[in-house]
Amino acid sequence: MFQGMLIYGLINSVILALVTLGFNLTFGISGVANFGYGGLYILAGYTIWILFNLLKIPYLVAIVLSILFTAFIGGLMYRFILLRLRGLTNLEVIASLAVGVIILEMFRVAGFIGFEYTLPGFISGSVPIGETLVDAQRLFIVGIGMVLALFLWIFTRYTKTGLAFRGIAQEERTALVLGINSDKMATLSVAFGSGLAAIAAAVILPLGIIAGEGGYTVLLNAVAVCIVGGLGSPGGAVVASFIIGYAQTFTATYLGSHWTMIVSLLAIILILVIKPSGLYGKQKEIEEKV
Amino acid sequence: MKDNGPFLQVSNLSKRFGGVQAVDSVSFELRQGEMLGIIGPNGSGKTTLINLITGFYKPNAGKVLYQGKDITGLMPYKIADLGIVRTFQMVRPFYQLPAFKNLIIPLYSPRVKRLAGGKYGDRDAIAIDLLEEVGFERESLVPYKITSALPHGYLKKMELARSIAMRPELVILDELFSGLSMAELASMLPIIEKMISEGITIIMVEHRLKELFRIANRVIVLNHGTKIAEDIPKDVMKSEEVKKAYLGTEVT
Amino acid sequence: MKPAIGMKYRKERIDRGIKARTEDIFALLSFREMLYLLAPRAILLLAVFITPLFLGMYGKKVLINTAVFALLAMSWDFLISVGMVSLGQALFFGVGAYIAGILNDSLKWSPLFTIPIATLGGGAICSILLAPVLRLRGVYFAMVTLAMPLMLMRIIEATKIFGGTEGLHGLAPLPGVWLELYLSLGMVIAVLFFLRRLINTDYGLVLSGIRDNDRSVLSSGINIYWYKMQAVFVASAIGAFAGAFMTHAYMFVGMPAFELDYSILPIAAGVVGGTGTFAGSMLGAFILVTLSEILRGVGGVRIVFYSVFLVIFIVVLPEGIFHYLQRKYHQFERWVKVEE
Amino acid sequence: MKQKVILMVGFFVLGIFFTFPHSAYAQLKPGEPVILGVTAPFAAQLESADALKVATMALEEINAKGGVSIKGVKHPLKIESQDTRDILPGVPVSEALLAVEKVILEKKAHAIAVGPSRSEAFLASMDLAAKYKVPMMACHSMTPVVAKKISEEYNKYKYVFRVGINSMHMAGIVTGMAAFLNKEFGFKKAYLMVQDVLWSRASSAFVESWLQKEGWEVLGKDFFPTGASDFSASLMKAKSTGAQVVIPMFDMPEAGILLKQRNAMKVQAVTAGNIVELAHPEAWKMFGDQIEGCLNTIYEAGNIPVKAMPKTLIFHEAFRKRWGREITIQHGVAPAYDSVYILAAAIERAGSVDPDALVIALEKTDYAGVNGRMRFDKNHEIVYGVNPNETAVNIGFQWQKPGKRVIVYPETVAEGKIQLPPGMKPVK
Repeated sequence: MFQGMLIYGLINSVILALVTLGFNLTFGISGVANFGYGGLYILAGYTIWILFNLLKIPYLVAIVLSILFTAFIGGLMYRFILLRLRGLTNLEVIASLAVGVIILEMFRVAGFIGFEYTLPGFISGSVPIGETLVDAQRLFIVGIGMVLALFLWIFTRYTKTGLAFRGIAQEERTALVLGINSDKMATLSVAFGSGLAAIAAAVILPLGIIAGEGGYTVLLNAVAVCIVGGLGSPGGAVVASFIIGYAQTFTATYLGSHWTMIVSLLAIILILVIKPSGLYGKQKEIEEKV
Repeated sequence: MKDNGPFLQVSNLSKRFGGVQAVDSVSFELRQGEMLGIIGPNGSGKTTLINLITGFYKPNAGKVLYQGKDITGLMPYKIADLGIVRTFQMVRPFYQLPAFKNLIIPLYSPRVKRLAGGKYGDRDAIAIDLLEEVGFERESLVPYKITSALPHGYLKKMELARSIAMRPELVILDELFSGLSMAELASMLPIIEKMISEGITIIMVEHRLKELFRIANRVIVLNHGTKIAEDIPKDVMKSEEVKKAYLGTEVT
Repeated sequence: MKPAIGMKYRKERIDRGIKARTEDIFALLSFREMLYLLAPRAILLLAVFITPLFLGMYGKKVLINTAVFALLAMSWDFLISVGMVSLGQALFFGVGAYIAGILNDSLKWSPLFTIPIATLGGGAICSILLAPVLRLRGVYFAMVTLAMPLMLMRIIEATKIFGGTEGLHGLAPLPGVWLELYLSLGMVIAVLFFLRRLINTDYGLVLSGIRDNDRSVLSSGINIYWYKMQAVFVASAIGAFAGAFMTHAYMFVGMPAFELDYSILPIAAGVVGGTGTFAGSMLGAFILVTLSEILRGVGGVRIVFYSVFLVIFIVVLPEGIFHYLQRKYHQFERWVKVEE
Repeated sequence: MKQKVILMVGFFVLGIFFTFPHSAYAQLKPGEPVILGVTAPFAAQLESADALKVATMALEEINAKGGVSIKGVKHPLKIESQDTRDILPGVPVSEALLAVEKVILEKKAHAIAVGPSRSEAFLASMDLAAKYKVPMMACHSMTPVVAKKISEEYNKYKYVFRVGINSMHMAGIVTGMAAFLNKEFGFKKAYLMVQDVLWSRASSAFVESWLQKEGWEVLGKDFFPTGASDFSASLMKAKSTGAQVVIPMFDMPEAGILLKQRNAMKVQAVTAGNIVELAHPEAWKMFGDQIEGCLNTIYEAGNIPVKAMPKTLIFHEAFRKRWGREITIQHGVAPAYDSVYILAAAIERAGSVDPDALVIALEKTDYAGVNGRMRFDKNHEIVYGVNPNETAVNIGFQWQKPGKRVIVYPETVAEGKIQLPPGMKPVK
């Protein structure tokens, strides 16, 4: 029982971390709070489904295509909508949220509801760990999560684009002086984040079904985790997702699952009351604005 | 004026940001009515020191005693309420409002009400008088001008007026002179001298050493968050360490 | 009119003479200038109080909903002008709605008492709830305000208090549609003028000071957290009234009173109409609800269209419709050749 | 000045004129349509989407025969539909209520054939039905509170009727199947997994008390918020405590994951309850033969072809012809079809569309519909039972090789016997 809690808690946490990755990255780099994130996540899911089930494209190819497609859409959204609202945070949030809603509702109206909209996943069957059975897909997710984290770590440190990203993230003006086109980079970063959302969708959605509601949940989780972790701090996001992830699983196991939401929200509020700028947020002094 | 021990006593105050030791156990004392200058090259922790005294940062170590009362780590508004008023390097007024409206907020503070015997009085009128005091020509309606139309010098003066409006006992001026023309500076100095003559104690953080040395009784030199010298203006630059610290950085 | 392409032109905006005069010299010179000042307000009042006469029953209902969203939008706008970005208007709404519902359900009090009590009590409760997080800023504050209503909702679901998921039904209705209508609209107007007045007093100046430059407010010996708290009280009281009103208008209160829409729509309204003037966010609410009603015809795709319009609005007029209109009203524009 | 006064008076008169309670209840002129409202979350919920489809079917059939005859005059039927968007997350109930009001006040509906789906929304709109005196039929909402309210304040809520089933009926199917499992195989250990919404909490409470009365051992009972998609914790418990029967009660698509996880975690227990996906004719294709032996409920008989009830076969054939696919949902579709017919019949009997006359006529309903024999009890609920000639019927079925839905409950219409899932042994 307790062991099962530990294992499923880990899985749950990794899922949260995966879901958050893209949102966090985008914000960390270009300060764009992409509230269309949930929409893009679901978009990726449906794209895979359509490519795979209707156009009969091999599963892996379908996934790759949908990742690229989602990234492209994300980029477009930034280029043609958010770019015009640079710096107007409220507008940015509302506009991107609206875009997300557009995506979600379009699929709903097109009749994409029901259980048949589910992805096969990569591995079926289940592996016994101790006395608890864990289905392989979940273990697979954990694997992917780690790989992705590692990849990002290398990417932001050793590739030209990655370094440019960090440049923008740290000091936009200087980056401009160094001839880094911050608009282009921001567009890239949003596209990149959307791509990550697609990857998350590809590995996580097989556990459940593809449904609009999922989009909203994903968005809420991503935002919550990011802020608790301290905005734009990848490490913080990971830690936060583990805290929230375990909090949820623990309550689900011992309190019953309609307490999960309460507990995780409570955790968020408490953490923020204690540390007003999130767990690993940069030292915020009184005069700084977020 | 009577001198009952140190007016402000700062004892080995320290503040660390992550790895950086911004202020490293700085101590100094201040007598009432004194005019203390704090200088040092960029990034030597002058502004941080002020933020520590005025409660905007919480110190990692050390004490600040004001008239024998421990004010370490009090909320900024509490400290201001005690009469320690500061100005800011970056002036951020209400650009879209008439100039005198910028003095409303200090005039609205509980301290002013208390000192005025429980009633505020006509804030607008007081504000305009104050601005006139710091050289806003009333007859040419400068105090009524929209703030965004005023030149930089006036904004700095307004900042000074904000501090005076609080009826302060100790005023801390953070780089008040920065970005002022010689003329503007010249018009600014008498105001400060007037404040001193009224018995207001002043701490001044400055880059414009020449002007500072003219009015300060004592100067502290910071470098890398530590106090490297404390002396009367005409001798302070003599110390080798200070020369080294200032080598390469401009001495205006 | 934009002149031919090719030559270098820039747009210059000049205050209309009449504006300058009506602003500075407080003795109005002519009836025309009086009109210039009064026209907008007069038109607003007439529009608000006359249009209901021409609406069918359903139209009235829609207008009432609009009024509710207008109230929420203005309360959001007020928090913004004190520098607090709130994503939780639903918190205010829900708390107010539940207080009214509970009082009416358990103590059988008439709306005459429940609504005022809910308004003030809601304000108090919300201020207490938010007191610990007043020092949070920006998105961090926003996050907490977003989380709180969701959490209260879940708590009600989990603990089954106040009727649990089923809510409280068959509550006392308001004496009639006319009262509903003019109570809500009257409140909208009252709140609008109250806030506009408040923000221009010295007190309001301190509040906007907290938004623009809280350092200098702090260093003026003013306890900004206390002022923020007062602002939250005002905003949440407005929201709570809206909630209590809805409870009685629909004779029902339940978990959905905390739903996300009550947080998102007001923001959208504020954004579309333009923040800082309250009139803007009110206008926004009227535009958006009308839009969504017009779109009812199209059925399922409604929400899609709605969002598309929203995006277009935002991209085309980021300043907000109200600011745009205001500019047109107060200034005339012309293209002048740029000399090189 | 004078003109102003006149103007104001004019406005007022106009206002009063415009706002007078609409007089739609007055007798219809010849040729004027009888308007039925359909207010449900079509875009979000298959139950509602298909309900609208079948309602349209019924309407077309009736109009093909010339429509509804009131006092000898034929009137065509007309459906006014509004998407209430309830059951969607983030959407407040007032949104649904506004949609209902639009249908009542603007479209001047004489009755609402399909009310909102989510119980919360339906309960709230009951007050509207009462306020505006418009008969409203429930096809989806199953909460017992509806009946409770009607019995408590009959004169206020008499305009509300329920054509679909309520939680008790649903529980009845489950207990029926459970009784059989106990009798045949001696199973006595049950584990309940319940979606945290009104109807399912009521049903599960009923089932639980029944089990305890029958001397079963209820190993656990977990509630899941709507949209939950991880059931592993509960399944772990069920497995470790050795449950023989798992009783799920869900009407959300996510519940299908429960099956996936159950298969992955190899939980050896019969599932006997409701998971929407299990009711789907294609479920065998979706989940493979691992669902063999799973028992599931069909809330109203009309939602599955039942050989013993020829009307259901015709109904499904008609649906296939009209919409080119099967009915895939177990709940609320067939009732919508009957609802339209019942209303039409009642209007003809009442000889008017006056709400109070209509209510009286509706209470006298005795109609042989696709769900069986439809009669309202004193709380305006269709009586559901086991014999299609006596009452309307609920169905329980089992997935059996080769991928077929075999009706096993009630015996009166059963087409097979409950079999033990592979790999499970009877306890006695």
